[in-house]
Amino acid sequence: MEEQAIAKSVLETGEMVLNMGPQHPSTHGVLRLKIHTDGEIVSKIEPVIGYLHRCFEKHCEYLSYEQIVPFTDRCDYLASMHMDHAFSIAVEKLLDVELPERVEYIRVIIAELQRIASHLVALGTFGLDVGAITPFTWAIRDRERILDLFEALCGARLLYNYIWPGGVSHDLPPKFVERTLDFLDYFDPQIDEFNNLLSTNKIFIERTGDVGVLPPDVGINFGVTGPSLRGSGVNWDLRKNEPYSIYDKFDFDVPLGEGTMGTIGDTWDRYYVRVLEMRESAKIIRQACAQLPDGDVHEAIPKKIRPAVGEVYGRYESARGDVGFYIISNGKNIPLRVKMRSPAFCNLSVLSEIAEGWMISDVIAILGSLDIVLGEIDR
Amino acid sequence: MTSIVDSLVKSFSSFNLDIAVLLPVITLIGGTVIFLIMAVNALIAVYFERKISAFMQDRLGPMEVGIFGFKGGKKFWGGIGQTLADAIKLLVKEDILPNNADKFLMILAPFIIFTGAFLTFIGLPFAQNIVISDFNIGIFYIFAMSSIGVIGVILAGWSSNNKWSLYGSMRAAAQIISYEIPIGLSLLLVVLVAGSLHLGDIVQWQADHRWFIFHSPFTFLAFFIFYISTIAETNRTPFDIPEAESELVAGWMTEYSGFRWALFFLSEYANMLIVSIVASIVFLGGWLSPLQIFNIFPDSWLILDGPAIGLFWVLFKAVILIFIMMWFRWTFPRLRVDQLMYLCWKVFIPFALANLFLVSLWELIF
Amino acid sequence: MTFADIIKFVETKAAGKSSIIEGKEVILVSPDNWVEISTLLKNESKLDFDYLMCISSYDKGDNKTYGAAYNLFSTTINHYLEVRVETEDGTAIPSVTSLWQAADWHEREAFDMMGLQFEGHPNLKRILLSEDWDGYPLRKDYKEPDYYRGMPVPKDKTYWD
Amino acid sequence: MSEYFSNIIYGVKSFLTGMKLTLDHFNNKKERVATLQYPHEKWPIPERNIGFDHAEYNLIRSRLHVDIDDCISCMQCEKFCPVDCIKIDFIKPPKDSDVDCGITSNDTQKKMIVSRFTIDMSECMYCNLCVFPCPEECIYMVGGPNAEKHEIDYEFSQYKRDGMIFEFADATDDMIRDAGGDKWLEQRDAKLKKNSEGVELMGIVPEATPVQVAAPVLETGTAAAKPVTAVKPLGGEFDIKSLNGIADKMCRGIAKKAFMAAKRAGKDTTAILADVAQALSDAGKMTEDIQSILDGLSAPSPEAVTPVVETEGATKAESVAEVPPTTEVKEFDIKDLNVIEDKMARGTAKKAFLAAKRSGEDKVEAVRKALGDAGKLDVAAEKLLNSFTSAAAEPSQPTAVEKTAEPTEEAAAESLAASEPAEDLPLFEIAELNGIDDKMTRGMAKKIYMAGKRADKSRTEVIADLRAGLTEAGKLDDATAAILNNLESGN
Repeated sequence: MEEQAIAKSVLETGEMVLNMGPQHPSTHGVLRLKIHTDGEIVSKIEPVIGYLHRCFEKHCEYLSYEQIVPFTDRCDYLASMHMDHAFSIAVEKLLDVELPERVEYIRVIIAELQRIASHLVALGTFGLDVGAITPFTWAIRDRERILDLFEALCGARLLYNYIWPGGVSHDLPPKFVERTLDFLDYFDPQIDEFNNLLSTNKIFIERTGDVGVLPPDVGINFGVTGPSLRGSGVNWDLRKNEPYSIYDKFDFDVPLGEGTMGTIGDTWDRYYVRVLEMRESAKIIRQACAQLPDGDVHEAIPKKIRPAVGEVYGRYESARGDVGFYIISNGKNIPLRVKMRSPAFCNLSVLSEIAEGWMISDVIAILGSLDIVLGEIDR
Repeated sequence: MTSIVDSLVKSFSSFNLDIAVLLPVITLIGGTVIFLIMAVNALIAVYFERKISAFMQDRLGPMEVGIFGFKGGKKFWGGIGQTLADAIKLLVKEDILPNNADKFLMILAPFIIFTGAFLTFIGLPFAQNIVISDFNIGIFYIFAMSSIGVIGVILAGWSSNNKWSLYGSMRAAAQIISYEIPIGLSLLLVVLVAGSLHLGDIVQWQADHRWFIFHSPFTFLAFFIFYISTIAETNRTPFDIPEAESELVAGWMTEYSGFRWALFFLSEYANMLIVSIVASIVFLGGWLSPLQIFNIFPDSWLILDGPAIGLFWVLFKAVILIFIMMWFRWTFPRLRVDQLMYLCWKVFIPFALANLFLVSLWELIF
Repeated sequence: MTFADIIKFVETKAAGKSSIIEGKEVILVSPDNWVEISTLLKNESKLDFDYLMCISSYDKGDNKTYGAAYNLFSTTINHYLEVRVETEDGTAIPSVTSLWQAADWHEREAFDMMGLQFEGHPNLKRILLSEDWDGYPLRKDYKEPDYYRGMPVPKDKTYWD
Repeated sequence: MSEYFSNIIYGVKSFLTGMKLTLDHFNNKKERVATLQYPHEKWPIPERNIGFDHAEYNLIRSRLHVDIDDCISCMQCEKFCPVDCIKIDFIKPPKDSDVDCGITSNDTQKKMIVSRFTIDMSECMYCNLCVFPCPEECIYMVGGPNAEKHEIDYEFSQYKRDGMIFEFADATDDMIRDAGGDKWLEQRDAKLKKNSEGVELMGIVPEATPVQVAAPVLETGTAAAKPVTAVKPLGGEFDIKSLNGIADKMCRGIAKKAFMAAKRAGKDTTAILADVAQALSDAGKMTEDIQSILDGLSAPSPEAVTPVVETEGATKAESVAEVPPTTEVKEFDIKDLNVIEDKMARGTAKKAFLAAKRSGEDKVEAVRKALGDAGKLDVAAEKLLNSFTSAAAEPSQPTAVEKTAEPTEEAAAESLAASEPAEDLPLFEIAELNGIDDKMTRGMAKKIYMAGKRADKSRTEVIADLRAGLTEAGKLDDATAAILNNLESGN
């Protein structure tokens, strides 16, 4: 008996708690995952966030509406235009401004370019997460071209402060449309190349197919949005379902996960939806460029932003999902409260649900497929 | 076949030196030669690895650092001094040992790994007669010595007192031990046909008959099993799960820095060279010229089979194999642990076993 | 369904449990009734609010009343509703984690930033700030601490101003 | 079983596709490589001439710059800055005073003196929000259409964090005092003193800090000629790199050669420039562009010239009096002629301008004459020239007064410092000697300094030692002498 007890105490196997992050190559920022592991198998994941908390919402209570825009840039730094746009839409709703046509078209072009740029980073870093390094540099190479366009547009390459409540800060530079179309022509074959290198690679499919399946109902219940939810086959895109701006004027599809390489809603589907979305974005940009009207982009910019007392919840389909700005105004030029519903925040909360039971390598892949940006989660 | 040690002993014999003096001298010379080979190999291989990866990724790679002001090519192949500068940087870097690490083992581990690679070179022929010491069981010796490294890997992972290191070392142990089986089986097949463990004899057999890779469909398959398994054995992508940098930070090397880390690095690239040379000797005809395959040249051309030409052919074949390794690395994603094991136990080992059986049949029939 | 329809429906199912805030398309629910109303909103097939978009905490400014605004959406019926639950400081709001998992982190954030208590939340602790942080930063009467763990909190750029 | 094999076949196929792709990239590196080798090649700055409400609006997000002459201290930029990195103080002269605050380039009469205009670029978030509200368009980010004025700053780095704080106000203490800003000066000095003593640093209020008055403290506290941290000289130091602006390779080579020769001969900036100009015209390569570059180099030179001036000691007053011409150059620059639309006319005008400049005539008249002779003097050009004559006439009066007033004051202070050798000044820091360029000299100076320090010598004694020791070794060049002079005056 005693021997048995000793043997048990010696041979007992417990779970190991592994701290992944905040400094770790593939946590996409300063995310910390407390992982309980049994060998390679992960039994429990506790995401710990807040390492990048910069008091965005508190700042907003001290800044005027115009001044908040550069701060929204810094929330989702990979899709700054989307944040600007989302905030501007919310404020415009509060102010009840009618925008000139040209502004709306410019915004759509820019937002879709930004979506391509953001997805390129997402796909590239996802490749890095599963060990393929070359696709990352290819993706970054193409993203640089978009950033060049943005630099010509507003002088900045990452944090633009371009879309303002009521308009945009500058009109399009000369030849911008031509350069954009040139880029799209260049970009289409690059997607095929990317697919050949990564998406259809057998090892990649083995790593991602059937891994980390997110069932649609779980996704909705957790508030997962954007490509991560569409990967599960839920046809849910604000651009189609609740068209804001002028998205109802364009003809495009919402790519959904189909379970080509496994089950619907697996990591590969979440990844591939982004690839397909880049094509759809290109489609939208081509249409918008063709229809771009003339006009003054500064016409509707209010001299002073002083909304009436009230509140608004503005929604926007960003590269990561459903961004919401809940703004309470008390009639001053400074908002009483700004709450940002960040898509990556909700997307991350589902991680422990879908990644438990998989291996450490899979957790990395699943995390990569959710495409989080810590700046937005921690705000 | 004579070895370098043999010829050294012969040349020193005229001095009538005592064996107690002669032995250290010869050992020192041999050791220095091996160390130089390893160091130069790492310097060159790292440079080309960086350049190849850069070009495959539409980058330029190192372009700035030169040697004595000479930077290399202006457009693409610049920065030839980069790896040398990196090596110097590594040597003068602060050596950090974590507080709670098992210091003795942690210091010991890199040397064990290095020793494993180092010892392998003793039995590795670079060409006819260019071998430090000519074993008649050469293939067995190389196979045995190259497995020593895994002890160091496990020690390094355990002594670092870091969970990532532990994961890395455990993965490495599982992987290296598993992949030794298909490697062994593929080599066994060659030994079976050639009837000798001596690498010189194996090459001689290929000279007499034909290269092993073309000997039969089964040896052809065996070459690929051998080659892919050796990639796994040297922990390179797509089998680099022990140091998977996106998962395990740097695996068992996480806590190492400076010179100790440089030793790991050196051994990694030395291992690449070793397996490529072994593959080229065992399957690709070693120092035999590829031109012989076609048998279209007059016999007088075969004079070109001297040691220098032999060295050229061995290195040529090895370099191609190394390039393919690098090519793999910058093309593929990484496998998962269980998939790696699946590949080994459910694909390679059955194929290798079947190969062994079928090649015996082949030998019986033909 | 439009807002009026939703109100009508809610009134037939749970009369007097909720009220409309004047001039806005928002329902105000007291914490006592929130469990019933939320279950109704989620489970009733005619409403089917399966998607909780956001929980925004807010401060009414009288150092006493705090509220949470729930933005609900139905992905099946495509309608939208904002519900507010207001509470005095110290009174808990029933948690809706069991209905919408998304509420988990949003409620934690509301607790972290505004100090709202959620009754029945499985893991109500700070999410963005560190565990030992004092006070709730988004309250209007919040004062920045002078010291955090013995370190002075920099307030002014002395070299500058 | 068939799935097993089809998997393997699919795998091998996909591997080969991927490998073909990467090999393709490897082989076609000539077309594919996207790297830009940064310090050697620089990213082209996109063309842009679109804007908010006028044609030449700047879009580059780079270092902020303020044309302080145009600033009317309306505080709009400070108000719009989300991170409070702009700080403006101004002093409104009393109604009955006759202080003229100047006129902006938009012909707005300024009503205040900007006593402080500080931008902390380490805090700036490059949102561009301060640029839009400015009514005088005087704050902008450098580069873009302003590239002529300020080259775009790629690296944009400083050695110290303080170096990122840029002071743009150029009002002297006297001007502030004239405008009734005594109280502001007092407050500023008190603040500076407090900061340099480290009081209230990071919010800590120490109970009793041992007040270690370091040399730089006194320096800024008492004898501050310029407020707060030094403005980065915008033209930059004049060195050989300044000549890189010359586009033609040949010309650049000639210029650089001349520069090096002149430098080796130990000439000062103006002499070097003259040499370079001479060499270029000898070679027949002197074009307008180069002339304007050289002019640009000499224009912001007051800062660069002053140390040289100071070494000459007695001749100081005269040489300072010579400075005003440079201000006139600023008033009517060759670049102003770019407004002239007709190419031919512009060329003629520029030629005349340069000729007049070289001979020291009145440029406006010369240009007018040249244009009139060529029959190209249209209404626009006439207007332009007139604006310059009037502009030169009007503000020149007060500035001349100031300029004459200034040197006397400064000279008085100088002589005061000289007559009362700064006994109370503590020994300066060894780091002060780092300004010496030549390594050998610096080493020698430091050695002497340490010897003096060990012997407990006073500041003046150490400086005297330095001067003697360096002269003996023949290493006392102009720059070093200037540094020593500076040290002596406690500056």
